Amino acid sequence: MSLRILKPTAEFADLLPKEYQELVENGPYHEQKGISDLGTFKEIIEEHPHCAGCGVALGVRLVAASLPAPADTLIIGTPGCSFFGLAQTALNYSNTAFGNQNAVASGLKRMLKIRYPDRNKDVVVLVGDGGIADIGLDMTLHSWLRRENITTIMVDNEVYGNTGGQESGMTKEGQVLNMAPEGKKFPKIPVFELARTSGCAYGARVTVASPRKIGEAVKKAILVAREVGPTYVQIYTPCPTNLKFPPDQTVKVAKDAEAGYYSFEEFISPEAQEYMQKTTKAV
Amino acid sequence: MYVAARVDEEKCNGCKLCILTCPDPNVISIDKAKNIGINQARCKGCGLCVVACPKEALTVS
Amino acid sequence: MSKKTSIRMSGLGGQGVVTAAHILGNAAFKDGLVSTVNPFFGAEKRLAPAESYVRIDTQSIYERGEVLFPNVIMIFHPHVITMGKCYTMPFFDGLQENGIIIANSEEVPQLGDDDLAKLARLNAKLYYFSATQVALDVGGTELASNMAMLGALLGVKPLVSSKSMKEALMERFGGGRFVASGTTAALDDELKGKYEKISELIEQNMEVMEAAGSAVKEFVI
Amino acid sequence: MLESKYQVLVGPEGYLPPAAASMGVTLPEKGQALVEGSIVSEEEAIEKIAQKILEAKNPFLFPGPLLLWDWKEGVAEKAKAVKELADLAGTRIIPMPDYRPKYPMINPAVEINPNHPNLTIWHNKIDFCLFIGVHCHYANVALKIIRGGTDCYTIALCGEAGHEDAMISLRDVGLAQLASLTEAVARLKGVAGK
Amino acid sequence: MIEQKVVTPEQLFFEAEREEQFITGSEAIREAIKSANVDMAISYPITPQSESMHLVGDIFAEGYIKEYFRGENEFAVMSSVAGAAMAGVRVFTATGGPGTLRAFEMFPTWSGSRLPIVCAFMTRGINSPLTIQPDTLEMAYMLDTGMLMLHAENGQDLYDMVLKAFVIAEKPDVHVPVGVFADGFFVTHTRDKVNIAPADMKLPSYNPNCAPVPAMDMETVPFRQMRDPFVMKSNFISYAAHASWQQEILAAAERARKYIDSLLGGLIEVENEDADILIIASGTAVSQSREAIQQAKSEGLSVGLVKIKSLRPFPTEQIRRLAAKAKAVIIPEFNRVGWLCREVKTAVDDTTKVVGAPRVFGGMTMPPQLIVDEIRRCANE
Amino acid sequence: MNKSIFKITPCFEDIMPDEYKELVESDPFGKGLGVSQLGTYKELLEEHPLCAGCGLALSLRLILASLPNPEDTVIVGSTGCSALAFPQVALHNIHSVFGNQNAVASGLKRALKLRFPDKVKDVVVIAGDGATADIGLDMVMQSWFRCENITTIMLDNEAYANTGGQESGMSPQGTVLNMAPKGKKFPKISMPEIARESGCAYVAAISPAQPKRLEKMVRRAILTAREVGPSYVQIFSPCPTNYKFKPQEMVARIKQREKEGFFKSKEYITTEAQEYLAGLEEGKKDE
Amino acid sequence: MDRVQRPVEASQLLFESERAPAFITGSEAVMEAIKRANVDMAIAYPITPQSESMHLIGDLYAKGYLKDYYRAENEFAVMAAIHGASLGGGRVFTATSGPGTLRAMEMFPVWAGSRQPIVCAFMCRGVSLPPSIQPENIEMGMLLDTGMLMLHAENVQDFFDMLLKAYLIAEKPDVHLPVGVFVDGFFVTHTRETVMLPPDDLKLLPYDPENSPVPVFDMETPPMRITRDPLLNKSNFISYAANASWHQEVLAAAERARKHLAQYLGGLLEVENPNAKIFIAASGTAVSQGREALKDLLDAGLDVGLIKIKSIRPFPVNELQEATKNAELIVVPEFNAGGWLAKEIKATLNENNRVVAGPRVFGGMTIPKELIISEIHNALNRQNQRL
Repeated sequence: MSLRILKPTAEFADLLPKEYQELVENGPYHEQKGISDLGTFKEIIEEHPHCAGCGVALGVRLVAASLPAPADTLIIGTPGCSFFGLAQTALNYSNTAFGNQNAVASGLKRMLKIRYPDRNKDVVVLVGDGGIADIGLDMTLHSWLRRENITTIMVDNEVYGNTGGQESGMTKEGQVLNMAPEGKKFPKIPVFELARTSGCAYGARVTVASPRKIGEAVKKAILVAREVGPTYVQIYTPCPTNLKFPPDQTVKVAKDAEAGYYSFEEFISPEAQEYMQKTTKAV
Repeated sequence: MYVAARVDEEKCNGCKLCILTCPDPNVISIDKAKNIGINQARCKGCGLCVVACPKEALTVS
Repeated sequence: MSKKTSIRMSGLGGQGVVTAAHILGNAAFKDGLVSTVNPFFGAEKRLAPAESYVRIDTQSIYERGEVLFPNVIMIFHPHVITMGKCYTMPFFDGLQENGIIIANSEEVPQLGDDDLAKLARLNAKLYYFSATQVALDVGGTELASNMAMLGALLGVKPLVSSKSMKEALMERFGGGRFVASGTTAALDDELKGKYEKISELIEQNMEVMEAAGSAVKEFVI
Repeated sequence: MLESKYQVLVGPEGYLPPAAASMGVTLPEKGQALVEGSIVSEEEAIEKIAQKILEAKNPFLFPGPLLLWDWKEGVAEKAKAVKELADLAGTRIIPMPDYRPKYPMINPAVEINPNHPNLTIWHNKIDFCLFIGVHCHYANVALKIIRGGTDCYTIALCGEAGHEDAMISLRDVGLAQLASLTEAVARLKGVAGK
Repeated sequence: MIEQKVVTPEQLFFEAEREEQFITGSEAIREAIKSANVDMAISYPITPQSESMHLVGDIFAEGYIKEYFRGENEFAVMSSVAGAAMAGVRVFTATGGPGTLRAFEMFPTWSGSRLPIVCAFMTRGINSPLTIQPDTLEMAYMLDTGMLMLHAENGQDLYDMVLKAFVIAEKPDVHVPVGVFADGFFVTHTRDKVNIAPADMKLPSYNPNCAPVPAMDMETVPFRQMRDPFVMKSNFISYAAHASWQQEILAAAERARKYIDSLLGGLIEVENEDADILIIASGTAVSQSREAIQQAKSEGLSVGLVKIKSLRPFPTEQIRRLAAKAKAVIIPEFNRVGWLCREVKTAVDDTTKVVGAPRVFGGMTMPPQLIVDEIRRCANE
Repeated sequence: MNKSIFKITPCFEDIMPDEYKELVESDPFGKGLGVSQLGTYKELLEEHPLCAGCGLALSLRLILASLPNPEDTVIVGSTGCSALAFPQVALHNIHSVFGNQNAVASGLKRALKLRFPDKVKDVVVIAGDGATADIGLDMVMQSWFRCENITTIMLDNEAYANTGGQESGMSPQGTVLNMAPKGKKFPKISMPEIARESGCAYVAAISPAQPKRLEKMVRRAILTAREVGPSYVQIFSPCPTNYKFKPQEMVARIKQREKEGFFKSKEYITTEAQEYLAGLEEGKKDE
Repeated sequence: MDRVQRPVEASQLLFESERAPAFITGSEAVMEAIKRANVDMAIAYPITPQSESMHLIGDLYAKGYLKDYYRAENEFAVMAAIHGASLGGGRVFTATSGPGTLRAMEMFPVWAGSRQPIVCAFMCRGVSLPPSIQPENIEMGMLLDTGMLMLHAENVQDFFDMLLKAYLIAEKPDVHLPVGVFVDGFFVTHTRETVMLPPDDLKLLPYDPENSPVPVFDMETPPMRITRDPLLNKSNFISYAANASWHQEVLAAAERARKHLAQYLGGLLEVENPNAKIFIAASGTAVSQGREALKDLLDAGLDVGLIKIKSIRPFPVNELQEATKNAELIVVPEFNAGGWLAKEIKATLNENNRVVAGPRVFGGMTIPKELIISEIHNALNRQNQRL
């Protein structure tokens, strides 16, 4: 964005509530901020009503801090726990109907390319597991198949958290949850693998136990999406409420998962690799 | 414009390739003596059997 | 008083009933008449019944959809009569008094006594000729049968001028995109492939029409 | 309940008439039957069918798949009873072997189809027909089309709740009703014979 | 699971001694499905419907239902339910608001296929803006889908209507889907007294061989059978088949009237029908109206109440007759468009006496005072 | 089905139209017939209104001849060209709406398991590329994730043919078709690989140019689906009408595309399915 | 691009420039309208009878008239992607039909609630089941309460004009709602007739997102913290009130459209023979069929008029009441089984027993004028009997 729009009108500057003044003065728009700078700048998420110890809230916060160009980033979400925090983001954020986020993002990205042909406008989808892997799988995969220049980020809490803890396609096999009273009968959906098969140029699987890895993955994913093709980041964001562990255990649960079935993985297409090398050099 | 396949019984050796290439069901049949029969009324005359036949036993007219 | 002519063209998919209707309607438009053209097709394929409707008048035409009460019925294929391959039963259902039937048929169309009596009561005129043969002989391709049918129509009822007909043909085949089903577009390419130049195609078609106009025979009911 | 004055009479009723049920005709209760839109006793209806079948110039029976295929117990007996009725009443039989739309490939001389039953009726100039062994939905669709476009008198012998769009309809039809119908035909024929 | 014995619907509904329970609407659904001898249920989460399908999942785990799973979205759930119904089993599912709209294409398909599916709709607002709160707007969209539509006033209605819906839906002469609508939260999440039939009784199982269309199991004739065929060639013959098919769906709804009469005691319930002012309402708006009528009575105003239980088929003649006698007809609704008012106006001769108010939406309740205001206004005119 | 129910009621034998008599006299039910016997028995598909030279029609015909137990097979289709042939199939088959075929099949298969616990009822989905890879992709894949015991067969004619030749997700990159006026901008969707990743126990790609191999794959897919897990067969079925080649060139077209490297026959089998099939095929040899 | 186009004021393009006749189908009229509408982006998905029109939009894109165009994966995704494109601040177009409309149903109220000036053409056809591709407009009955504006075109000329005008109305800052332009499939899409077209070197001025009543979504417009659309679903009266007010604002926006409809379409309805005692009231193709019946009835000496309803949402309540003030009989022919238009009319008029809800034709057939004529005669007979 033109930073001019971040400038309060002189006559009213002192009337702005404090939170906005802070955002103007110390928001992440002017200079590059990252995960390691957290705590030193005004975050673009003001607050959120998530449960204590919510993995999704942490995941969303870390993603927000990792955006390479928050001033030109637009986020598309969908109903679910993730949008409570996102609705408070000092960015353009939209959600419409459940699961249609990648279709909305496709249209938006193309229109922004038309309207701002010389600018990067990063369109980022940031959605839970139900939205991506269940109800929106078709539109997620097709945005990849069409090679849309968007980044898709899943905050995977392995459950429909917002509607009261139902089993989702990303729930682990055997887990007993609402709507899976005899335990889930099939394994986690391999969205990460499908991302590769369906044309993503970069993919990463991380957990909230590794914030720096999230930072790197999100940055890479957004940069690659600008020029090369669609990208995907899947973040494990455990849910203490529905999976019934104490809120102070979220990161531990994530860490344990990272040691096991949720190990860090990354893929990058040769083209994306080349592009990343070029951009890093340029920087 | 409405044409159908015909078989030259002399040339046909009953290999059935035509049957396996015909997109329409119940058009080409074969009897125990390996005689090929064509239901002219149902044949659409696409000519795939003609191309498939190794013995050039089929024509479309 | 309105002098509306409602024409129903019945044929089989691939015979060009939609194209014929389009060209006739367009020619009427070029003559300064009012015309509407509408084809009807379902999820059918080649050789399935296909029907097209043209209405021509000197005043406004509002109604649309199928022509239920035609003044002219054009039968593009004998199966329409013999195998009931049409959208109404019998094929002349709804024909108005003093109506005209033109059939693409080498022989006199097979009609039962009941049917002939009904047609006689309507004072209908029945014409027939082999449009396919004329198309082959004069145009060199059976794909011009629809042109022959139009020629026959103009032979018995000069609804539009030959000049406009030629212009309509030019517009239809002389480049630009015509909107039809995918199958029609495919046939178009096939047709164009048969002529070196579009002008040749147009001329040939005009000749087919002329020849057809004189080839058509009346069966006195 | 609403009193319906709507009569289900021989057609052609014309372009797209509404279903009789939408005009207030209701189905009979057990032991009752429908004649031309009015509820009567089963006996009366059977008598009326017998009368109509004998009056007809060109009566036909249309057995459906539930009767044409010997797929469960009781079918063969029922079929036999139907055949006897046909023989006695001097009606021909044209089958409805399944429900797929067959237009324009249908041979109306040898079969009937629920999606375009009018073709068979027109072709064979049928003025009376009796459906039996057809799934109710398809029977209703067929009966409506026949009433809309032909002048054929329709009877529906139903194993379930009956059919408003038939001119006469019996419900819960089993061997007993078929036997009474045959008996009625025999009796009336005897009378006519005298 | 309690050992259950099969009883006739009449025994279950009218003869068996009922037990009073203090439960929510979601729990009433569970109790109804327990007695309904359902073979299969399919779920997908959406507020305020989720609880009911959780509870149905629980009774699946207990053995009351033979198969149950979570589908991937509402459109898929409604499709899977259709597949199961075609195979000849009794099925149940539920959704609400945006879920209804997501699956929308399937509803006319269910009726067109003559599937006796029972689906509960826990109505809520639809986007945008997003809300999970009560609103009956989705019912307006559903009026021409060919489904039968019952609207429950409270938990008791929801229990009875869901259970009886199976019996109505499966009548061979009806055999179309039934939607049982309940206002989200107001009914689903409200705890109230509900009289429940004994847990050791259940309905007879569904018999696909009495259906007006063949079951898709390769055990039923004819063998060459497509559900549902393309009668879509462009010719009058196909048009007539298509039109007759649609008319048959409408006819099926007409035939349902007598079963709604005998099982639910009529399409409407009327109180004080000779009053000058009538309130006509359905769903939760009926309950709010009852309160308003009490208040009005204390002010000496006599007000009648018509509770519409069945919206499809619609009690057209009854409404016309009742409205003809009244001076004013008040129609309170929980949606912005006033679809019930439109339906009523279509049915009555003199539309000028019909007052389409109050209308509440966005999730609020309708304070009886709002209705009383309308009553006073009508009384003073 | 119980074979005894497939017979004409005795007193109606004389009035049945020929096609039904032929079907009963010369039916493929319970006889273990296959592609090799085509031409010697009454096919399940009576006729169809598809174009001359239609690859999809040929594939459909071969699939029907390959069913291991046609008498206990229920087919689920979807909107598209193939649906036009479906009413003519002498099996129970369902057309619901566009793209929901695998969801319908999931419900159907589970209900049939309930109603006939001691019988195998094969549920086979046969749909086009648009229905499988575009509009229905979600439901196709979710049925695989859920490990439904159904077989999914895609008739891949690389276009939306029935609506007039639009580009589909399965069209080759660069192809100019309706709705892709500047050529398709992304590659053909790798459905076999997606199927493998999504939990299919058996995956195959084939064309009707190899009828016997096609038969083998369809059988393997259906057998695998009974016991092991979901299976997927993709059949390249070129469309002469929309790709504008002469009908008689349909098979040549397959070979050409094979040569160009756009089409390849392949087979992925999980170890479990491999063992299961080996057991069955072994058993068959013993017979 | 065939020719360089000049953006001009709407009045110039629509009303002042000289028009020339063209003999085209409804699908081609869509192309001609979009060509002049300065549309940025369109998204397509095949469904009969809509496909041809979106093929032709594809051709426009290939020629450079549009800047982006693609085929999406299904109708729900199309409507979602169009929503996204519209959020981004450009002018968009798409079209669908029957089952496609139903598949995407959830998105239409979203568009309206989100205040997006999307123009979508609906080529109405039967909805399943059984499947039908033939004309029928029951889907309109299902869309009445989505918050979208709904125009119903009678013929190809209407279709062309309404599409162009739809953008102007949709984009008024005081309206800013989606507009659905409906036609009866085949009867309009596939019928060729004479249409008067303005020159094609003129086009509408571009859409200006800065005049929108909601912020455009591009990170260039304050505030940057903007949620489209917010979660007004907390369980408290404050949220409820916000939600309800939002809905009322959507209804209000449709009300404000009335004056623009009057300006561009010459009113929400048109009346022929306004002093008549008998009226045929219809929308879409049923109007055309009604006109044929009208000719015959007038010839037969009956006092008949015709009311053509052009705007279904907003509905011409006052206009209709005024037009039928002295009417004794109003016959409403429709192409659907539900009879939604008759319901609308009955709910609008007093003494609605004057309204005859029929004839209704569905399944794909046309309404012959004879059917309308006989409906009128039957109704008159009934009235006479009552007297």
